[in-house]
Amino acid sequence: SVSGTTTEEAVDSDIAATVDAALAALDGQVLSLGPNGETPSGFETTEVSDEDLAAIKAGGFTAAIVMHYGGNDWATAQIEGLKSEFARLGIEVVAVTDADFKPEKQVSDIETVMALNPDIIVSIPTDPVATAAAFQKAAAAGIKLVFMDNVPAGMVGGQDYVSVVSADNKGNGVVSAHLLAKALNGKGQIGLIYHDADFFVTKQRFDGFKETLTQYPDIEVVEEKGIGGPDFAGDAQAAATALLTKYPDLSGIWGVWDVPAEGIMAAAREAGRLDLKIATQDLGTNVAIQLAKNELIVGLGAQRPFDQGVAEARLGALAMIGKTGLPIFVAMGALPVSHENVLEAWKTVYSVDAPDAVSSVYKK
Amino acid sequence: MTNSIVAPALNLLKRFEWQKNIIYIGFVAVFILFAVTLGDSGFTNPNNLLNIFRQVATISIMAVAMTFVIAAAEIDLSIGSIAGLASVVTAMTLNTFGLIPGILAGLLVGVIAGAISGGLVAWLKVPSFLVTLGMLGLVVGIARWITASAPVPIADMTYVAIFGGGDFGPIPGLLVWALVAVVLGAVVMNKTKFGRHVRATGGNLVAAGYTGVNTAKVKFTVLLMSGVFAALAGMLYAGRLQSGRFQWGTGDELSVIAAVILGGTSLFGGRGQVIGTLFGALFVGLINNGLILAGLDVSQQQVVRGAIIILAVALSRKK
Amino acid sequence: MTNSIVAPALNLLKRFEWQKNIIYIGFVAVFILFAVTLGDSGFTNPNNLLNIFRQVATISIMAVAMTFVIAAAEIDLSIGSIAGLASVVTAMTLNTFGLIPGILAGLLVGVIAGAISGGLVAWLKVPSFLVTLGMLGLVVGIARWITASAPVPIADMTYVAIFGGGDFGPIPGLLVWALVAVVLGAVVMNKTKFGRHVRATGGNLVAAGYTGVNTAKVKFTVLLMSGVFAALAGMLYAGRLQSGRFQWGTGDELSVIAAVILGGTSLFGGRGQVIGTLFGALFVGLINNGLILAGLDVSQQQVVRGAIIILAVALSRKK
Amino acid sequence: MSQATVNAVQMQGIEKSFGSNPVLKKVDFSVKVGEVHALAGENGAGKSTLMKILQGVYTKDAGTISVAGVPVEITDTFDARKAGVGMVFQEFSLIPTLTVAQNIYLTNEPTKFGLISDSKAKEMAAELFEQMQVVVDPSSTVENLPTALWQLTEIAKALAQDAKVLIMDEPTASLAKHEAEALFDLIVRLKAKGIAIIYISHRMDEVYRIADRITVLRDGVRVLTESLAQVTPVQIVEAIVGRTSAAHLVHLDRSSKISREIVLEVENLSSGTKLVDVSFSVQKGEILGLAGLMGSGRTELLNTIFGVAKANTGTIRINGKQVKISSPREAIKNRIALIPEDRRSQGLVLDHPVTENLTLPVIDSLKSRGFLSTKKILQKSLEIIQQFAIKAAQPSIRVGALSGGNQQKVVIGKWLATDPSILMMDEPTAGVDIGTKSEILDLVRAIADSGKSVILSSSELPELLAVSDRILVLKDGKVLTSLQRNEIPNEEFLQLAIQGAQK
Ligand SMILES: Nc1ncnc2c1ncn2[C@@H]1O[C@H](COP(=O)(O)OP(=O)(O)OP(=O)(O)O)[C@@H](O)[C@H]1O
Ligand SMILES: Nc1ncnc2c1ncn2[C@@H]1O[C@H](COP(=O)(O)OP(=O)(O)OP(=O)(O)O)[C@@H](O)[C@H]1O
Ligand SMILES: [Mg+2]
Ligand SMILES: [Mg+2]
Repeated sequence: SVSGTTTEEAVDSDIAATVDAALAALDGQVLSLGPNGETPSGFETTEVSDEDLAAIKAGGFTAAIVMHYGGNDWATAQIEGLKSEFARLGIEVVAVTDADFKPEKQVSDIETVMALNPDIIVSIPTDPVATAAAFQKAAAAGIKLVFMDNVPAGMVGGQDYVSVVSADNKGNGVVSAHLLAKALNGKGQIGLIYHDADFFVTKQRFDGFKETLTQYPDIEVVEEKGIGGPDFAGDAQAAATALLTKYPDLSGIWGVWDVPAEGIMAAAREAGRLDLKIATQDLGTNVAIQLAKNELIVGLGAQRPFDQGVAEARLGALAMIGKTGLPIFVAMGALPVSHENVLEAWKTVYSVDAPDAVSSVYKK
Repeated sequence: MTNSIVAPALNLLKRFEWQKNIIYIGFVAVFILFAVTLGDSGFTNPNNLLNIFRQVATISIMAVAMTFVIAAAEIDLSIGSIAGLASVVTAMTLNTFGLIPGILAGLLVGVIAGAISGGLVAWLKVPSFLVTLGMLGLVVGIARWITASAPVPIADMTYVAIFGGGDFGPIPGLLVWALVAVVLGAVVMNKTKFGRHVRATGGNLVAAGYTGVNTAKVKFTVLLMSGVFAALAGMLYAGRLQSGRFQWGTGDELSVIAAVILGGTSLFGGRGQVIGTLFGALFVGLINNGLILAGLDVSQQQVVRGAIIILAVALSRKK
Repeated sequence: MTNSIVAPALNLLKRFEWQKNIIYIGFVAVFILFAVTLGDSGFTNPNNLLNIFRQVATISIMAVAMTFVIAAAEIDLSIGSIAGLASVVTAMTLNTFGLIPGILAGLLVGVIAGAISGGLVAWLKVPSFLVTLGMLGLVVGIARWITASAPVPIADMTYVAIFGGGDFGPIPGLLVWALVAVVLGAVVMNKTKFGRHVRATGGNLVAAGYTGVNTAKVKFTVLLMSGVFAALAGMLYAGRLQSGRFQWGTGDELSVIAAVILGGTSLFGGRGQVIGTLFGALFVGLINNGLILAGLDVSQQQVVRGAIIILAVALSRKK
Repeated sequence: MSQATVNAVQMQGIEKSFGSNPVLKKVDFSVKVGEVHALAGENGAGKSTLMKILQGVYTKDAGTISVAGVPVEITDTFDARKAGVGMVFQEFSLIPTLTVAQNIYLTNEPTKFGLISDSKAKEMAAELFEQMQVVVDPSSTVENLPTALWQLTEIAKALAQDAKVLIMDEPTASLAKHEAEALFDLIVRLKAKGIAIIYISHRMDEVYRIADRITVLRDGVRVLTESLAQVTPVQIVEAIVGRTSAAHLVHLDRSSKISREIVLEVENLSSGTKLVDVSFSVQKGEILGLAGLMGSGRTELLNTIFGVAKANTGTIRINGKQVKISSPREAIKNRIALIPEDRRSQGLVLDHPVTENLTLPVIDSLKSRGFLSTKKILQKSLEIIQQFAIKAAQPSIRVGALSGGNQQKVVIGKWLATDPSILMMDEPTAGVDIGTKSEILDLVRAIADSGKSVILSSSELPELLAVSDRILVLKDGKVLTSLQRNEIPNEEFLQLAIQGAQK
């Protein structure tokens, strides 16, 4: 099998400098606009003052969390952020649901949790059109709605719902493109593995990535392969294997989030291509380990799901005590993560130290 | 005087077949359990109870047809995909040609897919498992292809009102659709020649053939019926979700088959209990609803739901 | 002289049962088709052929055990979940207690889940469809619960090398595992008393009982076996993906059952063709691989795959 | 043409092969209106196949059929029904999951307001059974009924069709005398109504009792058609087996072969309400016959000893040692074998090859180097096939494709191969042809002669009287009496004993 890792190779200083400059310019920036073109506000705009905190605690409010899917690090961190902040605010979380990506299930879930009469529902719509009627009903019942990433079609911020708190998905795509370009030294053949579904979040990443790639004319995209799931790791593995078979000179693959990236990693290992450079989005445990080892994964754009959850909880609570003028679109800038900063990045993303599995394998 | 009432009642109780009717007992038991423990959480709220019906309506409709398919000792794995394709075809046709063409186009999806599977199973005598598995992929692939995986919004509010989005008076439209399907299914299964022949075909194919039952036609018809009911379910999804999308219905086949089997229909054919099927679907819907109201985590919900199903099934066979 | 060779060969050809062996013919036909049309895309590249094996290895392993389950006229829907739980339990135990405890813990998952399902099916005589459906939810729920839905990385490279991540000489480890499972399965099915008893149990439960076959034990054993093989598959997923995760194996039950039925085993029991099962899995793997290499969209892949399966099945019954 | 000379059915030059196996060779066959025409022949001679062609189950390869003088093309059972042909099938055309009444009126369901009415079907079925003078509950589910009741239901189903031509394929194979008599009365009445009846049977006495003419098939060729008034039983048997043979069921005294040693001792055995306090014993070398009416508990007794049915109380001793048998496995370990009553549901895996069915109980002994040996399995199968003259195209053919009698032989062969020391047989010769029947009975004697014990339950009294050394009469699950063979002067005596008229 082929050996060799990314570190030893000389990085063309020009490209590296370009990338670093681009990333520096991105810092603190949010590239995505709100669902209705709103300009984003930052995390700091969601602070809760002491007197507000007292008022919230006095209210004895309840909240329900209606997820589109609950089975990944991102969702877990969101729920963690929500639960910990709600607890701090003295708000009881009465239900958590998982629609398993099925809008009809999510509609049922909304109907079901409404029987609990929660004051706040925090949710991410599985499908903006399909779930709109159900969310409208909840809004009409006087429930304060706070959304993650995406809002139901036809609903107006500040009116039908309190606010939407989003990651900068487009920015994440942009970041991963820059980091891959840096690792590839600005040239080479790459393949893309995207989510073949009309899904807002993953589409934005794909767009961001591809737009940014035009800045690196020597990088050639040889083929784009869609994956449909539900076995995203397996599908990505099959797709990556096909890419590596068809294009023996392939130097990099972009995967749309960390689970597909794990499939790509497995394919690379099986093909004996430990020199393959993989870029992705989302700081999952397994990709973090590879970053720490400086192997296969060269960089990714991370969201901050924990903070997102905190912000959502705060916005919901503030709306309950009648605060007005709350930001209707809050976004957290994309966080570029590479080998160098993976441990700090973990802390930023999850508000805890990186687990042993990651920190213990960190290759200085 | 009293005796004349008590004796038949006791008799009825004695003749009640516990094992076959476990689903009703299970349903009542779980209902009481939830009513007692979750009373505060709004479980017994009439609106919540209607929700349960609403949530299982589409599954129930597909499960009625599946009861016939399984009673005939066949299976249909393609229903979820047919629902998805029917939803997008209805939505697309509706937007271009109007209400009636939209409805017809949706149903036609079910007719075509069901007829192809049914024809292959009935006359080429190939296993329905494989044919409908192939159909599952084929149909969902088409649905993705023609929509580029995107949703097709439905603006026609008449359609939405009729197909699952509206209420008929105080009763949710979905509930009406489901009850019509169940009543129709129960009558056809128990009170018509066709229903009888379906069970005969599944009970013993050779003997049914010897007796002059057109077993090929029976198999064709049940699969056709399953396709049409699946298309209807897809159209109800489209109405409820105000859009057509290839995913509507994905994975429903397992829930549908589970409802049928829980309801007392044997996977080996020859038996078919349509009312049982409805309760099978309601049973699962009830558990889902109650566990969410109980505030359990998603993983805990899965564990408890699995355990309840296993327990119910195990108890059904205890002496 | 020549006649003595030609005649038996012709005889063999005549006696070849086309219908039962369609899977081999289908496999060869599709293989040739792809080899001709996709030669440039590296389809016939030895490495790619190994890839196909690698991709279907875990499915094949589960399918070997499923062949026994289905031959005994039962079904196991919980295999995907068991694989997921085994992957996380192995990973967690491995990280804390080391290699051997990790391996044992993973297998234990399969033993426990399989024994519970098997026990209920064998001695309480409840339908395996429902028991294993409940088990499906229960097991995956536990896997999510203990991991908080997060992946559990595996750092132990010995484990990874043995379980699917490494090669044995030029041969991928996964391939070795799969072949061992298939050969073992084929021998047990055709050359041992147990295999014979499994098929008798599925062929006619009552008659098998009258003949002294311990049908309850047979049913228990096949479900136990299915649990253990599923756990092994989960451990191979864990090795291959260097982590345990509740999702590994999700939805595999359908692919596994499809491989078994494509391979010529009847869903109604009594028959069991282990080698056919392998080719059933390879057939689907081959199609997937070819269609991806051909550069088709997901939707197009689904359509073509569905059509090929329907076509193959339909042709299998043509006179 | 007068009524009496019109052929209700005329089949000419009928040919049929299954694969490369020719089963019917240019067979001519006709039945007159109001005639009972017996069809006889060895197992596998082609009787059922010929009749299934008439019933539209199989399509003929060549030949013509006319019904009531009109040529008809019968391609499915529907055509046959339209032509007025109905059939009592040998392997039963019943749906186990439906009730008796639902089965009887399947495809012919009585309706009320356009919907089928099960209560009406139930009433009609009850009437039908009354005519047949038998007691069957029309609302019980068929799968829960004993074989004899399946057969009665099957007959009722054919009668319900109001057919002009009624085919009965061994309708009495598992019926006892009483039910058979009722059927014969019915046949006489049907005949008087001008219905033509084709009656397949291996029982010579029945044939003489009710039939006007007989046709014999041998190996798919018609070898005899004659009025019964003009043919002797010896001639018929000769036509059937193709040689002169004295296939008489005569009793041979075996008292010298019976040792005093008691092999099986059953004491106070009860099982549910079907078996009450049964005690008896069997000696080494003895053949014990079990007699009784339908439902008297013979099957229940054998099943309880074999561990299929659960015993509530009682003890079983084998060679003086008390044993606990709660499953067939334990029975087999104690070297007991049971040839069960219903070959199709209890005896065979119909979809499996003959070889696999024959060797299932002895599979352990057919290994080489730890694995099953295909060669040994085939050898053993061929041995049994030869011993019982089982007619199978190849040993690998699925057992479901064999003729009814040959299926029964497979069940007998498979159990005798286990070399049991206590052999229990429940209606073992149901559907077996005359030649084979006497061979089987000879074999039973030989088995007993070699120091084994045999318990044989049969509704065919001549057969029972021919082999038994002693007969245990059961009624309502209790032992009514135990008679030494030499205490029974004739069949009538035994018949009365069974009905409980004699103490
Ligand atoms: N479906 C079938 N496929 C192949 N062979 C068959 C089939 N049905 C009957 N046979 C063969 O045809 C021959 C005649 O069978 P048939 O059932 O007509 O005999 P039969 O005279 O009724 O015998 P029995 O007295 O045992 O009932 C047998 O050798 C049998 O194996
Ligand atoms: N006419 C009937 N209607 C309903 N059930 C009956 C009838 N006759 C018998 N049975 C049931 O079938 C059982 C038959 O018992 P069993 O088979 O042990 O009797 P048997 O003497 O062997 O008679 P058979 O000739 O039916 O084999 C009875 O216990 C009874 O429950
Ligand atoms: Mg016959
Ligand atoms: Mg009996």
